Amino acid sequence: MTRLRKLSLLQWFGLFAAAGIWLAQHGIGQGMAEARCSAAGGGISNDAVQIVLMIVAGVVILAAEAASVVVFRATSDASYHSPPPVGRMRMIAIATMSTNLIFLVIILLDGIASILDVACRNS
Amino acid sequence: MLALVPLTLLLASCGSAQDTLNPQGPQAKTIASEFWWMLGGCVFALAVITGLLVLAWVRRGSMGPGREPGERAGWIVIVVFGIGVMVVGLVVLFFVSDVHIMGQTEQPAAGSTKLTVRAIGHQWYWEFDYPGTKHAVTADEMHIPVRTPVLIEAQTTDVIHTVWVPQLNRKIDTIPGQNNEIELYADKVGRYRGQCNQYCGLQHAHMSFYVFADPPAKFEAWLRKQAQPAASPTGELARAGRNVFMTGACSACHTIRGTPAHGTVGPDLTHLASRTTLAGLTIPNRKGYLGGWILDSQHIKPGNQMPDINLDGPQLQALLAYLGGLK
Amino acid sequence: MATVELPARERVERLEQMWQGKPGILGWLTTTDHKKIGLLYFWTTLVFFAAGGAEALTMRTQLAHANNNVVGPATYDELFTMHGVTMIFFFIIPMTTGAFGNYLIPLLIGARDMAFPRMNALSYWIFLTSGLFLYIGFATGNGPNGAWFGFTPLTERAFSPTRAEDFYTLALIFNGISSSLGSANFIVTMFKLRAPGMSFNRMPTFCYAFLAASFGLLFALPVLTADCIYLYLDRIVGTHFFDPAHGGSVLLWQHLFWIFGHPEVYILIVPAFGIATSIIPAMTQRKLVAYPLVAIAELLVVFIGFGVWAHHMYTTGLPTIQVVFFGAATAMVVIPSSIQVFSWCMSMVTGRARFKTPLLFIAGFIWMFVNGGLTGIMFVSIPFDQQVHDTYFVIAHFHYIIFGAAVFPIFGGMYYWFPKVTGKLYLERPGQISFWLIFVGTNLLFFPMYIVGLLGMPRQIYTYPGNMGWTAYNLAETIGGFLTAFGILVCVGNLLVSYLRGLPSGPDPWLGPTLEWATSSPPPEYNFAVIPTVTSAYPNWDPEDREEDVRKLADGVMVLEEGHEQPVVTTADGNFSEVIEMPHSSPWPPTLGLCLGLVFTFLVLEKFFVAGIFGALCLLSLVGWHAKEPQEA
Amino acid sequence: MTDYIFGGRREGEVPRTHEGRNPRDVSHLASQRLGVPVAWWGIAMLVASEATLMFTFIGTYYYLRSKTPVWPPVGDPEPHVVVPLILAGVLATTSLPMQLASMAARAGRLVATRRLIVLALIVQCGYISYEMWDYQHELQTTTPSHDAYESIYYVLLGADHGHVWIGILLNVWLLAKLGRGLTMYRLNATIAVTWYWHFVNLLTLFVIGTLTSATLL
Repeated sequence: MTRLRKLSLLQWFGLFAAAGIWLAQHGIGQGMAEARCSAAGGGISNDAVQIVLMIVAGVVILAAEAASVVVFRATSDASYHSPPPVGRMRMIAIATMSTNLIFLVIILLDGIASILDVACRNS
Repeated sequence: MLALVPLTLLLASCGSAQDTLNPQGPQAKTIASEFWWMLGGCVFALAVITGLLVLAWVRRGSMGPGREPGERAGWIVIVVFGIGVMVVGLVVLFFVSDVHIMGQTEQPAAGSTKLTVRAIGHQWYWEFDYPGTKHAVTADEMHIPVRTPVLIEAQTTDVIHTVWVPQLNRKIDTIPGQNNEIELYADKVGRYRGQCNQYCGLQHAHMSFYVFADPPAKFEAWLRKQAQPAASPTGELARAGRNVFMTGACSACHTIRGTPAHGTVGPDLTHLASRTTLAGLTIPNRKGYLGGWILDSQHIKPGNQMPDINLDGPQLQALLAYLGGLK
Repeated sequence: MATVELPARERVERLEQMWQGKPGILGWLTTTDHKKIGLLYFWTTLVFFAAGGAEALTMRTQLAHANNNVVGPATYDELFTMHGVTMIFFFIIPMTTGAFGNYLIPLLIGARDMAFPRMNALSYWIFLTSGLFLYIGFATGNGPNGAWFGFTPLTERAFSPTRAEDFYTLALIFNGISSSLGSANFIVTMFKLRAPGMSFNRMPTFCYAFLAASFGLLFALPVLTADCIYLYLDRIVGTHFFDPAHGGSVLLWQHLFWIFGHPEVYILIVPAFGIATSIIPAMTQRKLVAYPLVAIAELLVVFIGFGVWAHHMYTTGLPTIQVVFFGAATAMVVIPSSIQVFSWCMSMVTGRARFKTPLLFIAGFIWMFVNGGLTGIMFVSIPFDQQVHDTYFVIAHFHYIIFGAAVFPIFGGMYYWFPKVTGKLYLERPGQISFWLIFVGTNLLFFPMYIVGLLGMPRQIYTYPGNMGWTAYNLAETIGGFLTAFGILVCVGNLLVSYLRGLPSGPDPWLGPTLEWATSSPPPEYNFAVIPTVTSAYPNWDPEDREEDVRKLADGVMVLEEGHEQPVVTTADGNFSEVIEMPHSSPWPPTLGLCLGLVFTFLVLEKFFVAGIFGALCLLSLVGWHAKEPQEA
Repeated sequence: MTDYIFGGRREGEVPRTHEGRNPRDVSHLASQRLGVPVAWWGIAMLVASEATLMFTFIGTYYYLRSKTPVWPPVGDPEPHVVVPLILAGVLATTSLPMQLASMAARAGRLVATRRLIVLALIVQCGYISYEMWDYQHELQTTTPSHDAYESIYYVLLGADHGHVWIGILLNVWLLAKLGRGLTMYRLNATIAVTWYWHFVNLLTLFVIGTLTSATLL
């Protein structure tokens, strides 16, 4: 694969990985929380599930962030106005560098708050 | 427009009987104080944006060279304020309210409350049971001891309603097949107004209720009285009234403990006379209003499930005498 | 075979003759031209806006003072449900995606039409039929009365025995088809039919906003359709999806509705962000600050919006460890909006802002959106939301956002693109007056709702007692309501008068940055004589590209006049892939729209066999639709 | 005349749809274009929308299951396991002839395309006829209005059958069109219908897997 092709794949990974893993952590996390506290109940403790989910999601998001930074540095001679594919890669890299941090904050808030609050007390 | 914000909201604090900014319970106080903090932050943020818009208007003619003057400054403002400051502020707000304050307003820990009251929503009135007693039941007026944590079990017999006493605590829905719980704790003796807050049909607007916080002794006396079956009617007229009640349509829908009437569509009338209001706090509990309600309830609460009872004069007087005796 | 050397003038005439639609009413019925469909959407949504507005004013009159009896409880319940459903499903979504999106997106990306022109017409006809379907229900006394979110068990057969809720579920499914088709069309158009060379970093932010809205619609509407199918089956067939006694779950409806509901409300405002990001560069003659951040912020608002739904359900007693997920997502969904707000403000500060009517509406939009958005941030606090949930505080919040952040840019967009659509200049003074009337009116209408909400006034109540201290605020709101209505009338009147007596505007009165200002006003049927060269996200500000277009026309390059031809590119980088043939005006869309309307009519009348027959008719018309292939036409 | 380059190519080098009159032309044009055709994105949008609808049904199934301790509730028949799983596997194999058909169409081999689609259609019709018989037979014993389990069981299974029916009708229409030769339009249609069948086959595995999970898991 050419260098540009590899950079392009890294850039798409930077864009979609963080978003995907947050959606997974959100769906599984809140689903397990509701299932655990419902009639069927039982199963492993909520804290364990949330910690594992948070760590896995955190690792994937940091990897996505790293991918975006690599693409950003690799396209440093161009600007986001430049013609494609370099311009497009630089633009999406710049954008995802900041927004992946938002996903990181969300999964941290999810995990920590879900552990701190008392399990199975209704809000 | 900006000065309007704090001014009118100050006015608000001396407002209605359901004023969330005039709290009388610990939970409502915490939420109200959090609101004032959040309002401060919002007014500041609104001021920043309004400042930027005014600055744009002031500079409206002048612009640097090229198509992207001041791009660097723009990026800095966006990243520092738009992302940085906002993330920090929101994380702080999140932990303060969804972990710290949440511990106070969520479902009370098992055993942390002294009394349990079951608030059961019907289509369009509230039934309050006291499970601890030999079944004291009343409607639209709940009594609780002051300065004691009371557990409210929110249930429903039909659609979703919401138990909400704004001055004491946040609201909780009544979900069919689910038993939701919140705590009510009144700091001071008094009468607190609440209202159903989830759209539940035609008379959703008239489904209010009172919570009376009484001194413990007064509350115990009230509760003992409510637990007893209905007093038997004294006097000829009252006995005739009971006949009208038992033979007429009333007993099909209402319950009076200690009598054959066991209907469950309408509220329990065992101690009707001890209540201060009727029909979801729309009318006071006086003979004239009670008579008007019995003859033409659709006028006061159109669409409610009580049909118009057609009684002639003497029958009505007898019935009112009997109901008046149900202290 | 090399194209025959023809002088430019003859090429343009062949294009005109090729793309000419049928004349008169038949032309409007069988049109597939995105501009004509945009105008059809525009006029139909204005009618629904008037209907929604009338419902709102009737409610405001009823609430003007305590114990009023302008309308009884039954009528009031139908009014507020119809107001909600009409405004969201039949005004804002079709106005932004249908009217603005249809008219502008092909122009902005340098294309001749949408990717699926006949499907574009079909989504209009289904939208119109579903609107009539709902309003026939309303007119015959079967108007939905279970609130726009229609919580069960109130909307179950036991508590809503009439056909009202059948009209509700079927109208939402029916309208969902139109919005889904529309959003699929937008996505494919913006991905594949951009002018060659227009890669993702050269796409206008208007397109990013509409991509976000379309992806939101595409993934949210099926969840609503599933929910409405469950309710329809519960009511008609007697299934037990929401009946706890038979293993169903009442909260299932709320979960599914709000999984659709919250992305939906972001879908309402994201196209308005797109309109704002088109007006601001033109009015400040400056490229938008931080284009990459704004572009991804518009996509992110809707994406995170899929994870916040249960902040509508904080009072239903879900476990705390589950509810905090939604608190966290609600907190972070604010960041993309704050990125955009600061970007707009900095663009206006550092640019040469000309406060004409469009920019006035956008400045009003920013202020109202920040006002509404900040109270939205207050809902990050779960206990505070549990205190003011379903009160007028929440109504004030979302009306500031919907009216402030969706309707203001719609009015701003009407004024901004008025010269392009009609070829005439609007009257500036009445325009500014209409802005100030609407701005003051909406603030007088919605600000007291914050206060009366904190005073404990629940929503959806048809009347209230006199001794609650709410009367003064409700009276002020009613006055504000009528003032806003007057302001809207002034705005629409001004546009009508300008249409009749406005001065000719020429192709580019605002010196706008995007490609729609590179065509004549109103643009011809084929949009561009030559497929434009694009080397930046602001093509109209690149004079050398526009001169190249003139040379291309003279040399007969990229005129593509041998049929309804349209270039196709690869998705991310806009590499020139092929030239395809587009289908042209066809009678099938209205036919299929009518057949579907009849299917739903007989479904609501519970005549399933007849509905099945019309279903078969729909399939037949689909076969007829694909009988003749575009290159054979 | 200056040498105009758009998106990396000249106007002359780019394939034009109306030049594809016969299979040989079509395969030449198909090899010239970059990326996926517009029809691919069109069917991708339909698949995204339908997949969201079907996974909402599947999500509802698991949600209702998480709410009830005993699943399937007492008194409800256990779902068939072996036969549906085998049949879902058989249906999934039809993705192979469909994929080969679209490759053959892209290479201009019209006769091979038609034969492969017919083969796939036969298996698909076999699958749906058994399933419809089974569905109708099950409706004799219990009805959707018995309880929530039966409600979601019939809705989920019925929706899956609906999508298989749509796939079959698409195949029949495709054969009718291909009967009159190959054009770019019909090549794109074949690609699109192939992707639709990949979705339906995968969906059927998920649906049958969900319904049989009541006894397996």
